[in-house]
Amino acid sequence: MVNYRISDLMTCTIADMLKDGETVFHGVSSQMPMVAMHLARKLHAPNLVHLNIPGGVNPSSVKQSSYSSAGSDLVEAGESYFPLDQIFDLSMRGKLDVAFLGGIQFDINGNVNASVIGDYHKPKVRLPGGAGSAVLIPTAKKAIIWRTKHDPRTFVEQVEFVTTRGNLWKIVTPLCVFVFKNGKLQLDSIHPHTTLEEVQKQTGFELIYDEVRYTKEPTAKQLQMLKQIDPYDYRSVEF
Amino acid sequence: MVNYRISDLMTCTIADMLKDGETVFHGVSSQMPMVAMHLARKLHAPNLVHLNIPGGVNPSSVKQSSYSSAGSDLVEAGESYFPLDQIFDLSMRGKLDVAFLGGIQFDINGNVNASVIGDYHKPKVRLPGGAGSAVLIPTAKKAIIWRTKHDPRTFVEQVEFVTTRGNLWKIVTPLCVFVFKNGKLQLDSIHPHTTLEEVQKQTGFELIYDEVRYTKEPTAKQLQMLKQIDPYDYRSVEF
Amino acid sequence: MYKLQSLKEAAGTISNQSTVALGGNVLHRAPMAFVRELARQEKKELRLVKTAGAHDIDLLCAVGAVGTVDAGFVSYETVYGLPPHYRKAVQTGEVKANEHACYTVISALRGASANVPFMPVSGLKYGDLLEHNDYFVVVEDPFTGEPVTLVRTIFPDVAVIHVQECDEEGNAIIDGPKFEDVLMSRAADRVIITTEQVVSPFRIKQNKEKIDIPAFLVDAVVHVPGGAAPASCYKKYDVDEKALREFIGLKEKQEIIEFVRKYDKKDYQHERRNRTW
Amino acid sequence: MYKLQSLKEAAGTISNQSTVALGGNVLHRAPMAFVRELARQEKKELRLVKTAGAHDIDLLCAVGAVGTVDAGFVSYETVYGLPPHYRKAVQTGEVKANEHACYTVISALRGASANVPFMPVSGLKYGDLLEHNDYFVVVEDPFTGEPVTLVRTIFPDVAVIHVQECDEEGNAIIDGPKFEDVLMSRAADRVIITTEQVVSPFRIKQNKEKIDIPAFLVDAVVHVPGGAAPASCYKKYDVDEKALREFIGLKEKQEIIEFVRKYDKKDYQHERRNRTW
Repeated sequence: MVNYRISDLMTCTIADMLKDGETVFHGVSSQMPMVAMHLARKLHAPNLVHLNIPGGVNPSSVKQSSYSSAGSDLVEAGESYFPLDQIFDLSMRGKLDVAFLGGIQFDINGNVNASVIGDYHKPKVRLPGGAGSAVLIPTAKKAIIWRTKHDPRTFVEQVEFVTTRGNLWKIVTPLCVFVFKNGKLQLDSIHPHTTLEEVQKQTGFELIYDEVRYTKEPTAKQLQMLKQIDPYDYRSVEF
Repeated sequence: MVNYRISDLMTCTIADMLKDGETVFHGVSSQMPMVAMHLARKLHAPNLVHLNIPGGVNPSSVKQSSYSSAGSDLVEAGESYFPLDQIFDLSMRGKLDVAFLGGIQFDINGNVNASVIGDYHKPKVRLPGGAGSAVLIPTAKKAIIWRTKHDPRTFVEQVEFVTTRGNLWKIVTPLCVFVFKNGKLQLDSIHPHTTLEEVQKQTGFELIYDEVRYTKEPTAKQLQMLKQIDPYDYRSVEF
Repeated sequence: MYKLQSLKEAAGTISNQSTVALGGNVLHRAPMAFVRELARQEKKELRLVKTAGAHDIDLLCAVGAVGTVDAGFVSYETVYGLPPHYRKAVQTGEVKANEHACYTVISALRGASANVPFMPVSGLKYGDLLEHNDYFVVVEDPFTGEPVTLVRTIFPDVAVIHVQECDEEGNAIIDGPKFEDVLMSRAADRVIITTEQVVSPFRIKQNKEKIDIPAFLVDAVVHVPGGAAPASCYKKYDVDEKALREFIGLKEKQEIIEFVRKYDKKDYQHERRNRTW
Repeated sequence: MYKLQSLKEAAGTISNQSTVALGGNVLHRAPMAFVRELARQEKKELRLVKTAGAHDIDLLCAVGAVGTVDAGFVSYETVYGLPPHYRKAVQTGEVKANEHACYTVISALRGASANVPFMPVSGLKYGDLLEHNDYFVVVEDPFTGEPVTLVRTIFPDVAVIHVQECDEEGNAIIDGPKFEDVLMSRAADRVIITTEQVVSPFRIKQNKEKIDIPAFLVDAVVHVPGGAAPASCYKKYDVDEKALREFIGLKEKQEIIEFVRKYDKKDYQHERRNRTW
């Protein structure tokens, strides 16, 4: 039995979702998917195409990304330059396989809110905004959301504002993985350290599942590689 | 009295139309305006911005342009790179001062035909096409047309097909300069070597003019500079 | 043409209610010295345009210079947290937040660069952003009859872009990621460059293939080393963590003014526009 | 991923009636070896797309491979004269000429790169091109009520682009003017690169800032030194005047086939795809 933290588990779970040869994009404040993409490239998906906001295609290292996953280091370490505007175009053309996106509230119908709590024009809370979500979630073949918070205010019956919806595929949290299937957010797997009861307690809607599966634990190989590619533990920056 | 040819006169006449600081574009097969732009930059318009299809801004020399005014030499000799698609955008934004364009037929109402003789879909003669004319003549502040042929089939009462019309300003021919004013092509000046009768004979519509002015002859300084900047006489390539 | 201006002069050309496109992205290569000067000159009701803004938008909101923000994302990066002044200004109704999808800011600027009134956007299909914003509209494609979303063009009056190198005529080189800056230089009616270095004609000639913004598009060049700080500037300096954390903690407008004042000396160091190469 | 293919293989992937965007401009950096191979393989009813074409379009019209040409201008440059085969094909009704304003080809390709059904074009306001072509339409801007012209998007099935340097994975570098080639690589469903040189991973890494087309957009790389001849290729060779003048004088289809055959040896020199760096 290997020793790992939630951030390691989430990172490896995300990496496992990525296939060789896929074009994959992450945005700003996205250290965990950035590390996961790099992990996938180092292990099972060497031809994965890593795209990011500053435009460095397949950066050879993400070690210098400290506080930022939108910094110049990704271009400096990249093999070529393909910036944000063109990544959006790529997704519009149906050629972006996976997009990693955030959000603040998610509901059982797969709606995402990253915009406001309260009225849009006079909000109680102005959130940062959906960034590219509103065009990427409908157009990327698979949108993956990761969220380091899992509580009943995050996973709700109905979001207060629909920033977007679309090709949502998976949501990875510290407690579980949701899969969006047949128009509903369903439980895909729960993490080994938790229980169905705890996930239900922290989720604002009735969980949907056929059977309870546990998320695969990180392998020793993955954990070892993580140490190597992310020595400063950027993957845990949101914890 | 200086010694010069029609091509020298036309080139200098064109150069004199250009003002310092203007953004000016020429296309393919446009050696004469290319040389004229360079002449203007060398003499009275040092801040004229010379734009061209390959994208070389302000090429320091046009000596290598031999058969082409769309060749890489213009980029190699250029001070920066600003290619065709962006030049079009610039004109759309109203920031292109002068565009040099061709055409095969012109009529008294300022219409230009560079497309077909006969039916558009089953033409008697398929012409090369208007290239950028159809968007540049309406949007450049001043469109200048040069034509080395002046006969009744070129200057007609009514063109067979209207490729475009718009901000046509001047047309320079081996016989005269037309100016487009109050919706009509009017005689601006006739070249010193010709007569009103000859111009009328070679023009397919009744000439409009208040008084008959003669085109200014090239100065000795202009002719000297022409020899220097265009030693292989590309300005005469259409003659 | 010699286009060097002082920071004061260049910012002085921005009138209230101008639409200002800000270069850079989140904490990277934001034109902060210029932004601070806009704050010092007490501009009002600016319309700010950026795909993803952070300290720049937050600071201008803090001093009450902003009327509208058109952006896809306004926040600091992970470790620095949320933009308190922007949030407050939007929540009190002082600032109108036009939320975009980042790409729709790009599309709206592409519209300006081609001088068309709108741009079609294929990805924006679902959700309340379409419902609540009058700059999005769904029409019928006249060629196929299918629905297509249009975003209304944003025509910036001015783009303010911070670069590493620029010559006195305005030929500007951006090292590292260019973000939306090149597009902004084509979309805006006027372009103001702030630059770490004013380089010689010889040096710019040696590097002409790297010129991102040709001189003839540029109206003013301002020499401000450190002009992106406390944001990062590739090859020059990284984010100033201390300054950012301090700023985020500030509450009162007077504190903000003090924060800006601390940059006066640095921002004005080349105010006399002396030639430096 | 290793993407080297032989010329025959790569051209073999083009089916009849494909929409093919051709790189280069007039007599410069046209993908002539590939064009000749399309002729050899007797493709039919291709739809060719280019702002300004010359020998490439003329040759394919000469062998009866073309159904439609979407271009702003089709002609050789001044000293070489008009394209006889294109003209004849259009005048007999064999080829449909969709005349564009060069810029509207660019707009139509921009539409494809963003996957939208049309693009607004502000400059196209007057004349018979608007009347006679169903790919232009004037609609009302929903935001202002003003008329605006739209051009229907052209979605190329494939872009064929000749470059000076490319690695085995498809990272391509265009020396000198890029014309519409970069845009075409983003607009087309597939991208085929023909290249003067196949360069090593080391060399491409040393020049990564000059990469115009990143590998992941590229489907096939074909090694054809002289692949633009008789058009020019910057830093490699100039226009082959003799060949062009000869071609323009040809009348019979059999003469054209002979003309193409003379290039067989050169075009096929790397048919075995041996690694050359």
